[in-house]
Amino acid sequence: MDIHVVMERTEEGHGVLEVRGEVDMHTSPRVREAQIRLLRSGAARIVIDLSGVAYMDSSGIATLIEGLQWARREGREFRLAGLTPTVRDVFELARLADVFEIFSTRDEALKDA
Amino acid sequence: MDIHVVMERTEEGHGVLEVRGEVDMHTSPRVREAQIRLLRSGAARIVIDLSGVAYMDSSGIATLIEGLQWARREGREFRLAGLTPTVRDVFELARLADVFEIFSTRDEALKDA
Amino acid sequence: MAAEGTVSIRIPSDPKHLYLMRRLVQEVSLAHGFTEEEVRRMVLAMDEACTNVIRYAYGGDPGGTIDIEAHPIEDGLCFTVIDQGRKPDAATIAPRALDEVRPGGLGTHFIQMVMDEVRYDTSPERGTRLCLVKRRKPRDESQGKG
Amino acid sequence: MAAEGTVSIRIPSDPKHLYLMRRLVQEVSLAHGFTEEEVRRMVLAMDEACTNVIRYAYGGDPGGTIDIEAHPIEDGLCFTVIDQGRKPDAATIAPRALDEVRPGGLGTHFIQMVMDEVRYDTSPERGTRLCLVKRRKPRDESQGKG
Ligand SMILES: Nc1ncnc2c1ncn2[C@@H]1O[C@H](COP(=O)(O)OP(=O)(O)O)[C@@H](O)[C@H]1O
Ligand SMILES: Nc1ncnc2c1ncn2[C@@H]1O[C@H](COP(=O)(O)OP(=O)(O)O)[C@@H](O)[C@H]1O
Repeated sequence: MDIHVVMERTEEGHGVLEVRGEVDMHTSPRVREAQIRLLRSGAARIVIDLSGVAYMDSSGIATLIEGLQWARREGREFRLAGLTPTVRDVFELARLADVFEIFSTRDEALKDA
Repeated sequence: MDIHVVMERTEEGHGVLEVRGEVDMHTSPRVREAQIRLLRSGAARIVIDLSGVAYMDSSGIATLIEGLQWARREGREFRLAGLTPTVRDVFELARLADVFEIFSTRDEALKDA
Repeated sequence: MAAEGTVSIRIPSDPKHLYLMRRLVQEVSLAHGFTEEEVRRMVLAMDEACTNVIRYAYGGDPGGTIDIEAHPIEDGLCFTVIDQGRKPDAATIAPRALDEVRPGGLGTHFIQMVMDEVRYDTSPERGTRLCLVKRRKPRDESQGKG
Repeated sequence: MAAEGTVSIRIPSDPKHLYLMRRLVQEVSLAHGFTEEEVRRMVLAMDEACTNVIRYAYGGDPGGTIDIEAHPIEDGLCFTVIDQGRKPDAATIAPRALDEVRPGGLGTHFIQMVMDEVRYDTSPERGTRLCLVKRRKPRDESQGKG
Protein backbone atom coordinates (compact mmCIF):
# COMPACT_ATOMS: atom_id res chain seq x y z
CA MET A 1 0.00 0.00 0.00
CA ASP A 2 1.82 3.05 -1.28
CA ILE A 3 1.40 6.77 -0.90
CA HIS A 4 2.41 9.28 -3.54
CA VAL A 5 3.17 12.90 -2.79
CA VAL A 6 3.84 15.36 -5.58
CA MET A 7 4.91 18.94 -4.90
CA GLU A 8 4.38 21.71 -7.43
CA ARG A 9 4.88 25.44 -7.63
CA THR A 10 2.38 27.33 -9.81
CA GLU A 11 3.23 30.35 -11.97
CA GLU A 12 1.61 32.60 -9.39
CA GLY A 13 3.96 31.18 -6.78
CA HIS A 14 1.42 29.05 -4.93
CA GLY A 15 2.60 25.76 -3.52
CA VAL A 16 0.57 22.63 -4.23
CA LEU A 17 0.94 19.28 -2.51
CA GLU A 18 -0.91 16.46 -4.21
CA VAL A 19 -1.43 13.35 -2.08
CA ARG A 20 -2.52 10.05 -3.57
CA GLY A 21 -3.17 6.86 -1.64
CA GLU A 22 -4.21 6.01 1.90
CA VAL A 23 -3.07 8.21 4.75
CA ASP A 24 -2.58 6.31 8.00
CA MET A 25 0.01 5.90 10.74
CA HIS A 26 2.35 4.31 8.21
CA THR A 27 2.09 6.88 5.43
CA SER A 28 1.27 10.17 7.21
CA PRO A 29 4.96 10.82 8.07
CA ARG A 30 5.66 11.10 4.35
CA VAL A 31 2.81 13.57 3.89
CA ARG A 32 4.08 15.54 6.89
CA GLU A 33 7.60 15.72 5.51
CA ALA A 34 6.45 16.98 2.13
CA GLN A 35 4.12 19.47 3.78
CA ILE A 36 6.95 20.88 5.90
CA ARG A 37 9.16 21.28 2.84
CA LEU A 38 6.35 23.09 1.04
CA LEU A 39 5.65 25.38 3.99
CA ARG A 40 9.35 26.23 4.21
CA SER A 41 9.47 27.01 0.48
CA GLY A 42 7.95 30.38 1.24
CA ALA A 43 4.79 30.20 -0.87
CA ALA A 44 2.12 32.61 0.36
CA ARG A 45 -0.59 30.09 -0.41
CA ILE A 46 -0.44 26.34 0.18
CA VAL A 47 -3.00 24.03 -1.44
CA ILE A 48 -3.22 20.40 -0.35
CA ASP A 49 -4.91 18.43 -3.13
CA LEU A 50 -6.60 15.44 -1.50
CA SER A 51 -8.62 14.28 -4.53
CA GLY A 52 -6.55 11.09 -4.74
CA VAL A 53 -6.83 10.21 -1.08
CA ALA A 54 -8.97 7.12 -0.68
CA TYR A 55 -8.60 6.95 3.07
CA MET A 56 -7.45 9.15 5.94
CA ASP A 57 -7.33 8.50 9.65
CA SER A 58 -6.56 10.73 12.64
CA SER A 59 -2.84 10.73 11.87
CA GLY A 60 -3.61 12.40 8.54
CA ILE A 61 -5.92 14.87 10.24
CA ALA A 62 -3.21 15.64 12.79
CA THR A 63 -0.78 16.32 9.95
CA LEU A 64 -3.18 18.76 8.31
CA ILE A 65 -3.95 20.54 11.60
CA GLU A 66 -0.21 20.97 12.08
CA GLY A 67 0.08 22.50 8.62
CA LEU A 68 -2.84 24.84 9.29
CA GLN A 69 -1.36 26.02 12.58
CA TRP A 70 2.05 26.60 11.02
CA ALA A 71 0.48 28.58 8.16
CA ARG A 72 -1.56 30.71 10.58
CA ARG A 73 1.48 31.54 12.66
CA GLU A 74 3.39 32.56 9.53
CA GLY A 75 0.49 34.46 7.97
CA ARG A 76 0.12 32.08 5.00
CA GLU A 77 -3.00 30.70 3.38
CA PHE A 78 -3.56 26.98 3.89
CA ARG A 79 -6.25 25.41 1.70
CA LEU A 80 -7.57 21.92 1.18
CA ALA A 81 -9.01 20.77 -2.14
CA GLY A 82 -10.81 17.77 -3.59
CA LEU A 83 -11.98 15.96 -0.48
CA THR A 84 -13.32 12.52 -1.36
CA PRO A 85 -16.47 11.39 0.51
CA THR A 86 -14.34 9.24 2.82
CA VAL A 87 -12.08 12.13 3.75
CA ARG A 88 -14.98 14.57 4.08
CA ASP A 89 -16.64 12.15 6.47
CA VAL A 90 -13.56 12.02 8.71
CA PHE A 91 -13.50 15.84 8.79
CA GLU A 92 -17.11 15.86 9.83
CA LEU A 93 -16.59 13.28 12.56
CA ALA A 94 -13.76 15.49 13.84
CA ARG A 95 -15.94 18.64 13.53
CA LEU A 96 -13.17 20.16 11.43
CA ALA A 97 -15.11 20.95 8.26
CA ASP A 98 -15.41 24.62 9.35
CA VAL A 99 -11.89 24.98 10.68
CA PHE A 100 -10.22 24.51 7.29
CA GLU A 101 -10.73 26.43 4.06
CA ILE A 102 -12.02 23.67 1.80
CA PHE A 103 -12.41 23.93 -2.00
CA SER A 104 -13.97 21.40 -4.29
CA THR A 105 -11.06 21.35 -6.75
CA ARG A 106 -7.41 22.33 -6.80
CA ASP A 107 -8.09 24.89 -9.53
CA GLU A 108 -10.70 26.65 -7.42
CA ALA A 109 -8.37 26.71 -4.44
CA LEU A 110 -5.70 28.28 -6.65
CA LYS A 111 -7.95 30.81 -8.44
CA ASP A 112 -10.07 32.03 -5.56
CA ALA A 113 -8.89 35.25 -3.94
CA MET B 1 -19.41 -11.38 -1.80
CA ASP B 2 -22.36 -11.87 -4.08
CA ILE B 3 -22.90 -13.47 -7.45
CA HIS B 4 -25.57 -12.38 -9.89
CA VAL B 5 -26.96 -14.60 -12.62
CA VAL B 6 -29.39 -13.25 -15.20
CA MET B 7 -31.06 -15.47 -17.77
CA GLU B 8 -32.40 -14.12 -21.03
CA ARG B 9 -34.00 -15.47 -24.18
CA THR B 10 -33.23 -13.54 -27.37
CA GLU B 11 -35.71 -13.00 -30.22
CA GLU B 12 -33.89 -15.65 -32.24
CA GLY B 13 -34.48 -18.09 -29.39
CA HIS B 14 -30.91 -18.20 -28.10
CA GLY B 15 -30.43 -18.58 -24.36
CA VAL B 16 -28.07 -16.19 -22.58
CA LEU B 17 -26.74 -16.58 -19.07
CA GLU B 18 -24.99 -13.50 -17.74
CA VAL B 19 -22.80 -14.08 -14.69
CA ARG B 20 -21.50 -11.21 -12.57
CA GLY B 21 -19.26 -11.56 -9.55
CA GLU B 22 -16.67 -14.07 -8.36
CA VAL B 23 -17.15 -17.74 -9.17
CA ASP B 24 -15.72 -20.03 -6.51
CA MET B 25 -16.75 -23.05 -4.43
CA HIS B 26 -19.35 -20.88 -2.71
CA THR B 27 -20.98 -19.32 -5.75
CA SER B 28 -20.49 -21.86 -8.54
CA PRO B 29 -23.53 -23.93 -7.43
CA ARG B 30 -25.72 -20.94 -8.32
CA VAL B 31 -24.15 -20.66 -11.75
CA ARG B 32 -24.60 -24.39 -12.25
CA GLU B 33 -28.28 -24.24 -11.33
CA ALA B 34 -28.99 -21.39 -13.73
CA GLN B 35 -27.01 -23.12 -16.46
CA ILE B 36 -29.02 -26.31 -16.05
CA ARG B 37 -32.29 -24.40 -16.28
CA LEU B 38 -31.08 -22.67 -19.41
CA LEU B 39 -29.95 -25.93 -21.02
CA ARG B 40 -33.34 -27.48 -20.23
CA SER B 41 -35.17 -24.52 -21.74
CA GLY B 42 -34.53 -26.00 -25.18
CA ALA B 43 -32.54 -23.17 -26.77
CA ALA B 44 -30.43 -24.40 -29.68
CA ARG B 45 -27.66 -21.99 -28.72
CA ILE B 46 -26.47 -21.16 -25.21
CA VAL B 47 -24.24 -18.15 -24.59
CA ILE B 48 -22.56 -17.70 -21.21
CA ASP B 49 -21.64 -14.03 -20.81
CA LEU B 50 -18.67 -13.86 -18.46
CA SER B 51 -17.80 -10.19 -18.98
CA GLY B 52 -18.78 -9.40 -15.39
CA VAL B 53 -16.79 -12.24 -13.83
CA ALA B 54 -13.89 -10.81 -11.86
CA TYR B 55 -12.65 -14.18 -10.66
CA MET B 56 -13.12 -17.87 -11.46
CA ASP B 57 -11.55 -20.94 -9.95
CA SER B 58 -11.66 -24.63 -10.89
CA SER B 59 -15.20 -25.01 -9.58
CA GLY B 60 -16.35 -22.47 -12.17
CA ILE B 61 -14.37 -24.22 -14.88
CA ALA B 62 -15.91 -27.53 -13.84
CA THR B 63 -19.36 -25.99 -14.15
CA LEU B 64 -18.65 -24.76 -17.67
CA ILE B 65 -17.18 -28.10 -18.74
CA GLU B 66 -20.35 -29.75 -17.52
CA GLY B 67 -22.43 -27.36 -19.60
CA LEU B 68 -20.29 -27.96 -22.67
CA GLN B 69 -20.59 -31.72 -22.32
CA TRP B 70 -24.35 -31.55 -21.82
CA ALA B 71 -24.69 -29.31 -24.89
CA ARG B 72 -22.60 -31.65 -27.03
CA ARG B 73 -24.63 -34.67 -26.03
CA GLU B 74 -27.84 -32.83 -26.90
CA GLY B 75 -26.48 -31.31 -30.11
CA ARG B 76 -26.69 -27.72 -28.89
CA GLU B 77 -24.23 -24.88 -29.34
CA PHE B 78 -22.45 -23.79 -26.14
CA ARG B 79 -20.54 -20.49 -26.36
CA LEU B 80 -18.60 -18.35 -23.93
CA ALA B 81 -18.35 -14.58 -24.30
CA GLY B 82 -16.50 -11.68 -22.73
CA LEU B 83 -13.71 -13.41 -20.84
CA THR B 84 -11.93 -10.97 -18.55
CA PRO B 85 -8.11 -11.29 -18.35
CA THR B 86 -8.41 -13.15 -15.06
CA VAL B 87 -10.83 -15.69 -16.48
CA ARG B 88 -8.87 -16.06 -19.72
CA ASP B 89 -5.77 -16.81 -17.67
CA VAL B 90 -7.51 -19.62 -15.79
CA PHE B 91 -8.63 -21.12 -19.11
CA GLU B 92 -5.07 -20.99 -20.34
CA LEU B 93 -3.70 -22.62 -17.19
CA ALA B 94 -6.26 -25.36 -17.69
CA ARG B 95 -5.42 -25.63 -21.42
CA LEU B 96 -9.10 -25.17 -22.16
CA ALA B 97 -8.92 -22.09 -24.40
CA ASP B 98 -9.28 -24.34 -27.48
CA VAL B 99 -11.89 -26.67 -26.08
CA PHE B 100 -14.57 -23.96 -25.81
CA GLU B 101 -15.98 -21.67 -28.49
CA ILE B 102 -14.98 -18.28 -27.12
CA PHE B 103 -16.24 -14.91 -28.43
CA SER B 104 -15.09 -11.48 -27.34
CA THR B 105 -18.61 -10.15 -26.73
CA ARG B 106 -22.06 -11.51 -26.14
CA ASP B 107 -23.30 -9.86 -29.34
CA GLU B 108 -20.69 -11.61 -31.43
CA ALA B 109 -21.52 -14.93 -29.82
CA LEU B 110 -25.18 -14.35 -30.68
CA LYS B 111 -24.69 -13.06 -34.24
CA ASP B 112 -22.05 -15.44 -35.50
CA ALA B 113 -23.38 -18.39 -37.46
CA MET C 1 -11.55 -23.00 17.93
CA ALA C 2 -13.23 -19.92 16.53
CA ALA C 3 -16.87 -19.25 17.29
CA GLU C 4 -19.24 -19.85 14.39
CA GLY C 5 -18.59 -17.47 11.54
CA THR C 6 -15.68 -15.72 13.24
CA VAL C 7 -12.90 -14.56 10.94
CA SER C 8 -9.68 -13.10 12.20
CA ILE C 9 -6.45 -11.61 11.00
CA ARG C 10 -3.10 -11.41 12.74
CA ILE C 11 -0.63 -8.68 11.83
CA PRO C 12 2.68 -7.57 13.32
CA SER C 13 2.46 -4.35 15.37
CA ASP C 14 3.91 -2.48 12.43
CA PRO C 15 1.87 0.33 10.85
CA LYS C 16 2.73 -0.90 7.37
CA HIS C 17 0.31 -3.80 7.84
CA LEU C 18 -2.67 -1.74 9.02
CA TYR C 19 -4.17 -1.58 5.53
CA LEU C 20 -4.63 -5.36 5.54
CA MET C 21 -6.70 -5.12 8.68
CA ARG C 22 -8.73 -2.34 7.06
CA ARG C 23 -9.45 -4.48 4.00
CA LEU C 24 -10.72 -7.31 6.17
CA VAL C 25 -12.92 -5.04 8.28
CA GLN C 26 -14.30 -3.46 5.12
CA GLU C 27 -15.14 -6.74 3.42
CA VAL C 28 -16.65 -8.33 6.52
CA SER C 29 -18.71 -5.24 7.39
CA LEU C 30 -20.05 -4.93 3.84
CA ALA C 31 -20.94 -8.62 3.86
CA HIS C 32 -22.89 -8.10 7.08
CA GLY C 33 -25.23 -5.54 5.64
CA PHE C 34 -23.77 -2.29 6.92
CA THR C 35 -24.11 0.74 4.64
CA GLU C 36 -21.10 2.15 2.81
CA GLU C 37 -20.96 5.08 5.22
CA GLU C 38 -21.15 2.82 8.26
CA VAL C 39 -18.44 0.61 6.77
CA ARG C 40 -16.14 3.58 6.18
CA ARG C 41 -16.54 4.62 9.80
CA MET C 42 -16.08 1.10 11.15
CA VAL C 43 -12.85 0.81 9.16
CA LEU C 44 -11.72 4.13 10.64
CA ALA C 45 -12.54 3.11 14.21
CA MET C 46 -10.73 -0.20 13.85
CA ASP C 47 -7.73 1.55 12.33
CA GLU C 48 -7.60 3.95 15.28
CA ALA C 49 -7.87 1.08 17.76
CA CYS C 50 -4.98 -0.78 16.12
CA THR C 51 -2.92 2.41 15.75
CA ASN C 52 -3.27 2.96 19.50
CA VAL C 53 -2.19 -0.61 20.20
CA ILE C 54 0.97 -0.04 18.16
CA ARG C 55 1.61 3.35 19.74
CA TYR C 56 0.74 2.71 23.38
CA ALA C 57 0.51 -1.02 24.10
CA TYR C 58 3.69 -1.77 22.14
CA GLY C 59 5.27 1.69 22.45
CA GLY C 60 6.05 1.67 18.72
CA ASP C 61 7.84 -1.69 18.75
CA PRO C 62 6.94 -3.48 15.48
CA GLY C 63 7.85 -6.87 16.94
CA GLY C 64 4.54 -7.59 18.65
CA THR C 65 1.37 -9.03 17.17
CA ILE C 66 -2.20 -7.80 16.94
CA ASP C 67 -5.11 -10.14 16.46
CA ILE C 68 -8.29 -8.67 15.07
CA GLU C 69 -11.39 -10.85 15.19
CA ALA C 70 -14.74 -10.16 13.60
CA HIS C 71 -17.57 -12.11 15.09
CA PRO C 72 -21.18 -11.88 13.82
CA ILE C 73 -23.83 -11.12 16.45
CA GLU C 74 -27.57 -11.02 15.90
CA ASP C 75 -27.82 -7.37 14.91
CA GLY C 76 -24.29 -6.55 13.83
CA LEU C 77 -20.66 -7.34 14.40
CA CYS C 78 -18.44 -7.68 17.43
CA PHE C 79 -14.77 -6.91 16.82
CA THR C 80 -11.99 -7.84 19.21
CA VAL C 81 -8.51 -6.32 19.10
CA ILE C 82 -6.07 -8.42 21.09
CA ASP C 83 -2.54 -7.40 21.97
CA GLN C 84 0.21 -8.82 24.18
CA GLY C 85 1.61 -5.44 25.15
CA ARG C 86 1.38 -3.04 28.07
CA LYS C 87 -2.06 -2.69 29.57
CA PRO C 88 -3.63 0.75 29.33
CA ASP C 89 -4.40 2.86 32.34
CA ALA C 90 -8.16 3.35 31.99
CA ALA C 91 -7.80 6.92 33.24
CA THR C 92 -5.49 7.95 30.39
CA ILE C 93 -7.67 6.68 27.56
CA ALA C 94 -9.59 9.82 26.76
CA PRO C 95 -10.24 11.88 23.66
CA ARG C 96 -9.43 15.58 23.66
CA ALA C 97 -12.14 18.24 23.70
CA LEU C 98 -13.21 18.74 20.09
CA ASP C 99 -13.26 22.53 20.20
CA GLU C 100 -9.57 22.47 21.01
CA VAL C 101 -8.00 22.38 17.53
CA ARG C 102 -4.71 20.56 17.90
CA PRO C 103 -3.09 17.52 16.34
CA GLY C 104 -3.81 14.30 18.21
CA GLY C 105 -6.46 13.10 20.61
CA LEU C 106 -8.93 12.17 17.88
CA GLY C 107 -8.50 8.39 17.70
CA THR C 108 -10.43 7.44 20.83
CA HIS C 109 -13.01 10.05 19.89
CA PHE C 110 -13.62 8.36 16.52
CA ILE C 111 -13.84 4.97 18.19
CA GLN C 112 -16.44 6.21 20.67
CA MET C 113 -18.49 8.00 18.01
CA VAL C 114 -18.58 5.08 15.60
CA MET C 115 -18.99 2.05 17.83
CA ASP C 116 -22.01 1.21 19.97
CA GLU C 117 -19.97 -0.51 22.68
CA VAL C 118 -16.31 -0.04 23.58
CA ARG C 119 -14.83 -2.15 26.34
CA TYR C 120 -11.16 -2.53 27.32
CA ASP C 121 -10.67 -5.88 29.01
CA THR C 122 -7.35 -6.04 30.84
CA SER C 123 -8.09 -9.30 32.63
CA PRO C 124 -6.02 -11.56 30.29
CA GLU C 125 -2.68 -12.46 31.84
CA ARG C 126 -0.86 -10.49 29.16
CA GLY C 127 -2.07 -7.57 27.14
CA THR C 128 -5.54 -6.27 26.45
CA ARG C 129 -8.70 -7.33 24.65
CA LEU C 130 -10.58 -4.39 23.26
CA CYS C 131 -14.17 -5.32 22.39
CA LEU C 132 -15.99 -3.14 19.92
CA VAL C 133 -19.61 -3.73 19.01
CA LYS C 134 -21.36 -2.16 16.03
CA ARG C 135 -25.07 -2.72 15.45
CA ARG C 136 -26.96 -2.21 12.22
CA LYS C 137 -29.41 0.67 12.38
CA PRO C 138 -33.02 -0.46 12.52
CA ARG C 139 -34.75 0.06 9.16
CA ASP C 140 -37.22 2.93 8.82
CA GLU C 141 -40.17 0.55 8.53
CA SER C 142 -39.47 -0.99 11.93
CA GLN C 143 -39.02 2.47 13.41
CA GLY C 144 -42.53 3.33 12.22
CA LYS C 145 -43.89 0.51 14.36
CA GLY C 146 -42.31 1.76 17.60
CA MET D 1 4.52 -15.42 18.14
CA ALA D 2 4.53 -14.86 14.42
CA ALA D 3 7.82 -14.71 12.55
CA GLU D 4 8.85 -11.24 11.44
CA GLY D 5 6.46 -9.77 8.92
CA THR D 6 4.10 -12.75 8.95
CA VAL D 7 0.44 -11.95 8.48
CA SER D 8 -2.29 -14.53 8.79
CA ILE D 9 -6.00 -14.94 8.48
CA ARG D 10 -8.27 -17.51 10.07
CA ILE D 11 -11.56 -18.42 8.43
CA PRO D 12 -14.16 -21.10 9.14
CA SER D 13 -14.07 -24.03 6.71
CA ASP D 14 -17.06 -22.56 4.92
CA PRO D 15 -16.72 -21.61 1.24
CA LYS D 16 -18.52 -18.34 1.86
CA HIS D 17 -15.39 -16.97 3.55
CA LEU D 18 -12.92 -17.92 0.81
CA TYR D 19 -13.07 -14.46 -0.77
CA LEU D 20 -11.58 -12.93 2.40
CA MET D 21 -8.57 -15.20 2.10
CA ARG D 22 -8.27 -14.21 -1.56
CA ARG D 23 -8.26 -10.50 -0.69
CA LEU D 24 -5.47 -11.03 1.82
CA VAL D 25 -3.36 -13.10 -0.56
CA GLN D 26 -3.88 -10.49 -3.27
CA GLU D 27 -2.89 -7.54 -1.10
CA VAL D 28 0.12 -9.26 0.41
CA SER D 29 1.38 -10.56 -2.92
CA LEU D 30 1.04 -7.17 -4.59
CA ALA D 31 2.87 -5.57 -1.66
CA HIS D 32 5.72 -8.04 -2.13
CA GLY D 33 6.45 -7.05 -5.69
CA PHE D 34 4.76 -9.80 -7.67
CA THR D 35 3.27 -8.82 -11.03
CA GLU D 36 -0.48 -8.58 -11.50
CA GLU D 37 -0.48 -11.83 -13.46
CA GLU D 38 1.56 -13.62 -10.81
CA VAL D 39 -0.77 -12.27 -8.13
CA ARG D 40 -3.86 -13.52 -9.97
CA ARG D 41 -2.34 -16.98 -10.19
CA MET D 42 -1.20 -17.00 -6.57
CA VAL D 43 -4.73 -16.06 -5.49
CA LEU D 44 -6.06 -18.92 -7.62
CA ALA D 45 -3.61 -21.46 -6.19
CA MET D 46 -4.39 -20.45 -2.61
CA ASP D 47 -8.11 -20.62 -3.32
CA GLU D 48 -7.74 -24.14 -4.69
CA ALA D 49 -5.68 -25.20 -1.68
CA CYS D 50 -8.33 -23.89 0.74
CA THR D 51 -11.16 -25.33 -1.34
CA ASN D 52 -9.50 -28.75 -1.08
CA VAL D 53 -9.15 -28.36 2.69
CA ILE D 54 -12.89 -27.67 2.96
CA ARG D 55 -13.78 -30.50 0.61
CA TYR D 56 -11.37 -33.24 1.69
CA ALA D 57 -9.80 -32.42 5.08
CA TYR D 58 -13.16 -31.34 6.54
CA GLY D 59 -15.39 -33.35 4.18
CA GLY D 60 -17.55 -30.28 3.62
CA ASP D 61 -18.13 -29.56 7.34
CA PRO D 62 -18.16 -25.76 7.75
CA GLY D 63 -17.40 -26.07 11.48
CA GLY D 64 -13.62 -26.35 11.17
CA THR D 65 -11.05 -23.60 10.82
CA ILE D 66 -8.41 -22.83 8.24
CA ASP D 67 -5.38 -20.69 9.04
CA ILE D 68 -3.60 -19.09 6.13
CA GLU D 69 -0.23 -17.51 6.84
CA ALA D 70 1.85 -15.40 4.49
CA HIS D 71 5.46 -15.18 5.44
CA PRO D 72 8.03 -13.12 3.51
CA ILE D 73 11.16 -14.95 2.38
CA GLU D 74 14.17 -13.44 0.68
CA ASP D 75 12.95 -13.83 -2.89
CA GLY D 76 9.23 -14.17 -2.45
CA LEU D 77 6.50 -15.45 -0.18
CA CYS D 78 5.89 -18.63 1.74
CA PHE D 79 2.25 -19.44 2.39
CA THR D 80 1.04 -22.00 4.88
CA VAL D 81 -2.46 -23.47 4.92
CA ILE D 82 -3.18 -25.14 8.24
CA ASP D 83 -6.19 -27.33 8.98
CA GLN D 84 -7.30 -29.54 11.86
CA GLY D 85 -9.08 -32.05 9.65
CA ARG D 86 -8.40 -35.44 8.13
CA LYS D 87 -4.89 -35.91 6.82
CA PRO D 88 -4.60 -36.50 3.08
CA ASP D 89 -3.35 -39.74 1.63
CA ALA D 90 -0.35 -38.54 -0.41
CA ALA D 91 -1.18 -41.06 -3.11
CA THR D 92 -4.64 -39.58 -3.77
CA ILE D 93 -3.52 -35.97 -4.22
CA ALA D 94 -3.09 -35.89 -7.94
CA PRO D 95 -4.35 -33.74 -10.79
CA ARG D 96 -6.11 -35.34 -13.71
CA ALA D 97 -4.52 -35.58 -17.14
CA LEU D 98 -5.19 -32.27 -18.88
CA ASP D 99 -6.18 -33.76 -22.22
CA GLU D 100 -9.03 -35.50 -20.48
CA VAL D 101 -11.78 -32.87 -20.61
CA ARG D 102 -13.96 -33.45 -17.58
CA PRO D 103 -15.14 -31.41 -14.62
CA GLY D 104 -12.82 -31.65 -11.61
CA GLY D 105 -9.21 -32.56 -11.04
CA LEU D 106 -7.88 -29.09 -11.87
CA GLY D 107 -7.25 -27.67 -8.41
CA THR D 108 -4.04 -29.52 -7.58
CA HIS D 109 -2.92 -28.91 -11.17
CA PHE D 110 -3.27 -25.13 -10.70
CA ILE D 111 -1.43 -25.29 -7.39
CA GLN D 112 1.48 -27.19 -8.94
CA MET D 113 1.68 -24.93 -11.99
CA VAL D 114 1.62 -21.69 -10.03
CA MET D 115 3.74 -22.42 -6.98
CA ASP D 116 7.47 -23.14 -6.94
CA GLU D 117 7.28 -25.48 -3.95
CA VAL D 118 4.33 -27.52 -2.69
CA ARG D 119 4.75 -29.61 0.43
CA TYR D 120 2.08 -31.40 2.48
CA ASP D 121 3.29 -31.79 6.05
CA THR D 122 1.16 -34.30 7.95
CA SER D 123 3.47 -34.47 10.98
CA PRO D 124 1.35 -32.18 13.24
CA GLU D 125 -0.66 -34.18 15.72
CA ARG D 126 -3.90 -33.02 14.09
CA GLY D 127 -4.47 -31.96 10.54
CA THR D 128 -2.11 -30.84 7.84
CA ARG D 129 0.23 -27.94 7.07
CA LEU D 130 0.45 -27.25 3.38
CA CYS D 131 3.50 -25.14 2.56
CA LEU D 132 3.46 -23.22 -0.70
CA VAL D 133 6.40 -21.14 -1.85
CA LYS D 134 6.28 -18.59 -4.65
CA ARG D 135 9.44 -16.82 -5.77
CA ARG D 136 9.65 -13.61 -7.74
CA LYS D 137 11.00 -14.10 -11.25
CA PRO D 138 14.53 -12.81 -11.64
CA ARG D 139 14.61 -9.57 -13.65
CA ASP D 140 15.86 -9.73 -17.24
CA GLU D 141 19.01 -7.78 -16.37
CA SER D 142 20.16 -10.37 -13.83
CA GLN D 143 19.42 -13.15 -16.34
CA GLY D 144 21.78 -11.44 -18.77
CA LYS D 145 24.59 -11.88 -16.28
CA GLY D 146 24.15 -15.67 -15.99
N1 LIG E 1 -4.52 1.03 23.57
C1 LIG E 1 -4.11 2.02 24.40
N2 LIG E 1 -3.26 1.75 25.41
C2 LIG E 1 -2.84 2.73 26.24
N3 LIG E 1 -3.21 4.02 26.15
C3 LIG E 1 -4.05 4.37 25.17
C4 LIG E 1 -4.54 3.40 24.25
N4 LIG E 1 -5.36 4.04 23.40
C5 LIG E 1 -5.37 5.33 23.78
N5 LIG E 1 -4.58 5.55 24.84
C6 LIG E 1 -4.40 6.86 25.54
O1 LIG E 1 -5.47 7.73 25.16
C7 LIG E 1 -4.98 8.96 24.63
C8 LIG E 1 -5.88 9.45 23.52
O2 LIG E 1 -5.76 8.60 22.40
P1 LIG E 1 -6.24 9.07 20.96
O3 LIG E 1 -7.57 9.70 21.12
O4 LIG E 1 -6.17 7.92 20.04
O5 LIG E 1 -5.25 10.22 20.50
P2 LIG E 1 -3.68 10.31 20.37
O6 LIG E 1 -3.18 8.92 20.15
O7 LIG E 1 -3.49 11.19 19.20
O8 LIG E 1 -3.21 10.92 21.67
C9 LIG E 1 -3.58 8.65 24.15
O9 LIG E 1 -2.75 9.79 24.17
C10 LIG E 1 -3.11 7.58 25.16
O10 LIG E 1 -2.60 8.18 26.32
N1 LIG F 1 -6.18 -31.28 1.10
C1 LIG F 1 -6.49 -32.51 0.59
N2 LIG F 1 -6.75 -33.53 1.42
C2 LIG F 1 -7.06 -34.75 0.91
N3 LIG F 1 -7.13 -35.04 -0.40
C3 LIG F 1 -6.90 -34.08 -1.27
C4 LIG F 1 -6.57 -32.76 -0.83
N4 LIG F 1 -6.38 -32.00 -1.93
C5 LIG F 1 -6.60 -32.80 -3.00
N5 LIG F 1 -6.91 -34.07 -2.62
C6 LIG F 1 -7.17 -35.24 -3.54
O1 LIG F 1 -6.64 -34.91 -4.83
C7 LIG F 1 -7.65 -35.03 -5.85
C8 LIG F 1 -7.45 -33.95 -6.91
O2 LIG F 1 -7.78 -32.68 -6.37
P1 LIG F 1 -8.08 -31.47 -7.32
O3 LIG F 1 -7.04 -31.47 -8.39
O4 LIG F 1 -8.16 -30.26 -6.51
O5 LIG F 1 -9.44 -31.78 -8.06
P2 LIG F 1 -10.90 -32.16 -7.53
O6 LIG F 1 -11.03 -31.59 -6.15
O7 LIG F 1 -11.78 -31.51 -8.52
O8 LIG F 1 -10.95 -33.65 -7.56
C9 LIG F 1 -8.97 -34.90 -5.10
O9 LIG F 1 -10.01 -35.56 -5.77
C10 LIG F 1 -8.63 -35.51 -3.74
O10 LIG F 1 -8.79 -36.90 -3.78
